[in-house]
Amino acid sequence: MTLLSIENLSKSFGGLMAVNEVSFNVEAGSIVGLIGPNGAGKTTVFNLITGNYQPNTGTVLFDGQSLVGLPTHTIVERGIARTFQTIRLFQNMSVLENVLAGGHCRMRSGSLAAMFRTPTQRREEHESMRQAMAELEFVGLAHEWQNKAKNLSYGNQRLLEIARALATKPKLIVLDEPAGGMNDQETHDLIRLIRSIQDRGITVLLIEHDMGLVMRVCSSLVVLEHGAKIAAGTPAEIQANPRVIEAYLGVDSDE
Amino acid sequence: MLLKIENLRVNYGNVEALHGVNLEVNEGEIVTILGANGAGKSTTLNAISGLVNITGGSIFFRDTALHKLPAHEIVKHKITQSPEGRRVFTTLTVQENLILGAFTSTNTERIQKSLKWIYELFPRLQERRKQMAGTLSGGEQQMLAIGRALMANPKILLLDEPSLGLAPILVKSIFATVKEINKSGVTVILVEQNAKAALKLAHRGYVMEVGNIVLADSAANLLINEQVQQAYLGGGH
Amino acid sequence: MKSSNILYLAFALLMASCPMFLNAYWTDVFNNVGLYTILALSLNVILGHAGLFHMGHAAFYAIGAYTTAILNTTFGIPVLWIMPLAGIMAGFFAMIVARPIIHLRGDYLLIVTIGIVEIVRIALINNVFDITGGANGIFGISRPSVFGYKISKPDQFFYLIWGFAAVTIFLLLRLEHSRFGRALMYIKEDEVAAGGSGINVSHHKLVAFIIGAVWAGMCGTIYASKMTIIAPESFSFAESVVLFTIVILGGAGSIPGVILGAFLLVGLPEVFRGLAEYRMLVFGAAMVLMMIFRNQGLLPPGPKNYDVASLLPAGGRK
Amino acid sequence: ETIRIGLMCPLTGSWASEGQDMKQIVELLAAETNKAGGINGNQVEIVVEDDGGDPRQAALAATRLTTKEISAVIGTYGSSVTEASQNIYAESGILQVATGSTAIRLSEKGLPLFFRTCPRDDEQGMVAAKTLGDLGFAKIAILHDNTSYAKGLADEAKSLLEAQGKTIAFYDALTPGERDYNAILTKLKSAAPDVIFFTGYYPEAGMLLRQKMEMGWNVPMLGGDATNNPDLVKIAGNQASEGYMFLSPPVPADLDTPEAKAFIDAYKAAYGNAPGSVWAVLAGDAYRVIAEAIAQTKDTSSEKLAAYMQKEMKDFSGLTGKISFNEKGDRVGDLYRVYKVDAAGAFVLQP
Amino acid sequence: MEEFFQQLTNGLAVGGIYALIALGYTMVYGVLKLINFAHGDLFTIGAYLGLTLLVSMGLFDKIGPLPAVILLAVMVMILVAIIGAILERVAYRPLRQSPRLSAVVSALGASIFFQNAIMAIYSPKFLVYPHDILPKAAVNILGLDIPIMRIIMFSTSLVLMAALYFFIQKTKIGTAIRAAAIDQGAAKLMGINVDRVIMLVFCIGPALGGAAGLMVGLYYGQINFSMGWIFGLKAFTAAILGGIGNIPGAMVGGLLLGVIEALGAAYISIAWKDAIAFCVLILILIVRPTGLLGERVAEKV
Ligand SMILES: Nc1ncnc2c1ncn2[C@@H]1O[C@H](COP(=O)(O)OP(=O)(O)OP(=O)(O)O)[C@@H](O)[C@H]1O
Ligand SMILES: Nc1ncnc2c1ncn2[C@@H]1O[C@H](COP(=O)(O)OP(=O)(O)OP(=O)(O)O)[C@@H](O)[C@H]1O
Ligand SMILES: [Mg+2]
Ligand SMILES: [Mg+2]
Repeated sequence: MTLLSIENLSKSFGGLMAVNEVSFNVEAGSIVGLIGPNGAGKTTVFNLITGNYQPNTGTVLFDGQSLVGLPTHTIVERGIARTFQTIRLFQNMSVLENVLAGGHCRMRSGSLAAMFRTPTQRREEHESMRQAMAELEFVGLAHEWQNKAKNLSYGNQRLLEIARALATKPKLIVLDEPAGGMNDQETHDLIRLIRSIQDRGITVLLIEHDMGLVMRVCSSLVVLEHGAKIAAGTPAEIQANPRVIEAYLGVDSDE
Repeated sequence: MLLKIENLRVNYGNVEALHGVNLEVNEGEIVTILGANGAGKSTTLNAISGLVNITGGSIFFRDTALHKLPAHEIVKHKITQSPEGRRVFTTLTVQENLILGAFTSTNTERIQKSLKWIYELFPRLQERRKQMAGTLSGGEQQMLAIGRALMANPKILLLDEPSLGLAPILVKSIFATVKEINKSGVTVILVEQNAKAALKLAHRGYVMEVGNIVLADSAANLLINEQVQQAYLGGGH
Repeated sequence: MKSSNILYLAFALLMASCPMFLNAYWTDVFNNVGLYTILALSLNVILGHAGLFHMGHAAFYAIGAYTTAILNTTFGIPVLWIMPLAGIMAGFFAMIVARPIIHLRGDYLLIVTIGIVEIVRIALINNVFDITGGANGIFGISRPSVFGYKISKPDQFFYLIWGFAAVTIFLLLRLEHSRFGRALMYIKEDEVAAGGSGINVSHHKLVAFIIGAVWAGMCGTIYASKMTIIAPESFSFAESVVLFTIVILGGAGSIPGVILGAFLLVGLPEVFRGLAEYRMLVFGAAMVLMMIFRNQGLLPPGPKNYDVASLLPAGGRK
Repeated sequence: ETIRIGLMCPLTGSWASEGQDMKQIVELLAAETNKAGGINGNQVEIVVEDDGGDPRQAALAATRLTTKEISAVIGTYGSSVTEASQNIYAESGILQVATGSTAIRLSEKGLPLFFRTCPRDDEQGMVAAKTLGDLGFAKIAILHDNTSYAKGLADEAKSLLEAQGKTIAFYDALTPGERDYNAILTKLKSAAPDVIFFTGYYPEAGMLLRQKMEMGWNVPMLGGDATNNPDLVKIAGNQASEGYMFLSPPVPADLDTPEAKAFIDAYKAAYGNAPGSVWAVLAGDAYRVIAEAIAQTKDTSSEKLAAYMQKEMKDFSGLTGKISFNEKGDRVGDLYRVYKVDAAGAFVLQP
Repeated sequence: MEEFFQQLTNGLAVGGIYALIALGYTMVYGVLKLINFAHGDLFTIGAYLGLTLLVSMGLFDKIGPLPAVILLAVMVMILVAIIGAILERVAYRPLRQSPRLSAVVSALGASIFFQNAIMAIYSPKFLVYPHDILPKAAVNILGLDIPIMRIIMFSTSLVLMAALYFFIQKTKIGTAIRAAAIDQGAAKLMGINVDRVIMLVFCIGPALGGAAGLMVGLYYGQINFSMGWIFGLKAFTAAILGGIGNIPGAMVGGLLLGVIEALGAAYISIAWKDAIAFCVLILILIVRPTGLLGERVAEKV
């Protein structure tokens, strides 16, 4: 079943076509990688999916419904969560509070319920707390729950972003360079984490320049260059694609 | 000896991040600093650049006590940095960013020459020279940050994770460039997550753990060091 | 009982005993402090929690006060009955004016809110709809009465005002520690990240505005019935600036901070009365100094407590 | 035993200049009383409180004064400011003599302890309408500044003039505190009035006169009593202010009474110049009225003083003419005079 | 129609002054993101210092009006620049790393302090510049009488704006100023002395405010201690209208605000003129959320 379907998506900034007639599908339950040279338009595609930018033309269908024109928070409610290329945590708030932010859209009680602390409201608060701690446990940050986000190491901040995204109970999670700034050991742990996200039935779409990671976790890859799709296929196919090698991978000189 | 750091201590608020770091760099070397997240690598570079206040120890550049100088004076000794998180001037154009890299220089001819060189190094930047830096893609910003640090024709170049966010093909070319400029006489201190590549490039390396230097050796030795292999070279699998 | 609750209780007891050893003047100073505490707390929802640069809070306060004055003087409705209505009117007004401007950033929002308070003041002065009494304002507003007991002396007002303040503090504390309160903090910290985490940013901002306005409007009722006369100049931009200062100086987003801020900002000029024409000079310098020495505000909000002990995994602590 | 008299005035805020003058005059007069042996042998002490020209602060200042065992209070300037304090004094049973609060309603509330030494807006409105009529103007522009006082006067004059069958060619308000009134003058000019009646305060009047001259438009202008301040001429310049007329209670310099003369001399000796604002002088009159009442009744209770002032004080010789009060506490008698500015910038009392 | 053009020139004259004050405002804002509420009071200080110097030195009699005005302007600008620099050092620098609104409160405190200090030093009375020291002549342009002084003031604003724009956009120091505005740490890494740059900005901004104060004193004659509040607020409005931090924007915003006020007064109502101006401002911001010339930088995530 196709979960996310992107068709003829285009976005320009001034005269620059950042994304040019891109189409691809993401099957439910798969892990798909979006790769390409710097400035190819990968992050822009993510921003178009999550409603941070509006496309000039083209459609984004999620679960059969169009996402174009919807505000970001509605898209999150529909079931797409994301992480950011440059980390965007609530830096001065605690790790737990960061994850609670993700749970927000799955809660209902409003300001009046809060003031009068109705039983439903209390139950809901407790439940979201429990879920947040469970997500922290999942990414391995439970012991840091009181710490301020900005005091976490870079790698842990990336994990916290993932926990926050998971707390929105997504069907699809989009990760923008999750391994950026991680060393080999940490990247290795991340691969395991991404696989267990998949095991929870969540579909993953990710951007990554670390080929080791991409080749190991992705079931299929989409390659962009200059805003346009130049290739798609399994990791093995892509790795052997001369065009991709020329534009993106480069020839291995010494390995 | 070009740069000599002795017993360097740095505090963030009440927390000590560096507990007495000793580090030496000889002229013409590429020295790499390895270490896990939060080990204090960036803090060490920032201490050299004068961006963080140091609470103890000394940093000497030849005979100049850098630890007594404010950041903007240190740059005048031709020590530049491509910082973590890129920190490009988001609402200035690409070209303005680059020109600022040569702020301390008054020789316009020289500046133009450097500019040309950077544009040859990163043709993408030339294409985008009038675009605001903040709207560049992540990798493009990284190129800009490196280019900006090179604009001043540094004697010592501090690179904090230069390959972060760059496409594999560019990572290769960046490392090639570093090698090249090092050959032209620039001393380089390189902080990298990609430890293998860094050690292949460097002459010597240091390994940091929670604010201390725990290992110092030639790069070749470090590459085969068991401990380093375990922790940083993905030797576990 | 949590230690913060003990602190609030001690504060409440101390306050309740105040009129016994204060003379009429100081009691009245405390009344003003109380009014400003409530107003500043209502502004704190918008400015302190949601982080919206709002410097026109007096506009909402004015709507409440004028609603009270008009309904009381023309129809003779007892003022305390009007109080909820005054709040609703102010909240309604806030909803109308805030909706189109809620997406403005920082300083642009600041000037627009200044604009709103000025437009309201000018409208009041020009006797809009012929009901505001123009520059003269409205006089002859009756005093409140509680169960047939008329409130007119400073020490009687003291209990009315501080009673309302206590209710306000109680409710706003709960609000702060809820899904809604957290949403505002996320928005303040990073709007893009908040949106990306599924929080409806503009909706929450708008609701923050409305809640703040409702409270300010109810406060307007108390003010109108305490002064018995209201005039446009009491709701000027300068008044908004005082409220703004209380929140920031006290510690944006911190309820105890805002209370302390109100005591200082309203109390200090009274303490400095002996300095006659130099008192505002000293006051200005004091503001700068306090800000320099406590640049996060006097009592900035601390980390919140969450009861997660029971949720921690058994061997979770590494 | 000392007699304590309160003075509530704006020492800070935008009317600080009036308030500081009030304080100077009242303290000067009290010092003279004390030098002459006090009232019935008792020394006088003036307790000053700053009301900042703001109703809320005034309410506090008033509450504070009520705790200071004062026999009576003088003040203050500005009707809405006074109004915020009225109830407080009334509830504490303290005699209040207002000085620069001309709104009609202040004395219509039936407060037995409230008096004022200044005339009311309706009286000035009447005089204004009459003066404008006497001078033969038919097409009149009225400009106020949207303060409670100026608006009140403008409204009053407008309805009286309309009743007289005059044309009101223009009626609007400027924003006080600005510097450039050319836009307003341009608009006024296109209405082509015979005269401008400006009911606001002297700084704006001065600017209007000056900019009117610079525009080369010489329509006559008449002002209300809030323009009676020598600074008007300083602001406008002699040339622009020549011929400007305004209504005002007489200033001491224009009165022949020994009290007025003595006051002028004492003031000059103490502060080096003639007193500026007539409103501050009216505060001096308030002090003198209270002192007289205490001296005559040999009592300091507010009820006794009020009863005396209302019933027995007749044509008491004040610094601004004879003073008596009616049952509402308003000053009686036609107080208003017309002044005209001469070529040298002096205010000349018109016959 | 003639009245319309007359009102237009009235508006431009007032707008020119708003623009001049707004230039200093926007300049300081651009670098520190600080809404400097004390800016209006620096303007007032300029007016008072101008008067003191004028009276005490008797310049106009000694060297004639034009050189006297220029000399006076230079002296006032230097003095106000010094006060501005001290203000920065004392009230703003300690707050550079704290939340933005803390500095705003410090600025409000400084404003109250200045206002009351002026009152204490110079008395609360209105002070008046000597009359007739400047030419009162008017020139006739297209049937409108326009006082020469207005033309001088207007062109001074224009020239200063152009100079400032050139300085900020085209010079090396200007670029350094803009860089320091974005990221002070990164600016240091370029070798920029951030403290000096900010100090410089805090000399230029207040100097412009001081010059505006002197002009208002010379032209309108009457000054008082609280006049900076209204002018400061208008200048802030103007700066926002044009897009805060943007120098031509301050100019455009100032002139536009002046014209809106004049036309609003002329054709709608004088009493409502400020409300009209604010309504127009709000409408413009609803359509263009970053002001007329402010750049709409979509935040890249
Ligand atoms: N808001 C914007 N305004 C102008 N240009 C933009 C904007 N956002 C992105 N761009 C341009 O669009 C192109 C695509 O950017 P994008 O961030 O999508 O690249 P990317 O594929 O994510 O690259 P990287 O791997 O370096 O992160 C880039 O060249 C960038 O300069
Ligand atoms: N501005 C700051 N405030 C407080 N603590 C900080 C700050 N910057 C760094 N730290 C702390 O200092 C320690 C060293 O950080 P540093 O950034 O130097 O590490 P690093 O080795 O560069 O790590 P990374 O690989 O993640 O870049 C860490 O514990 C970090 O949390
Ligand atoms: Mg990207
Ligand atoms: Mg680092």
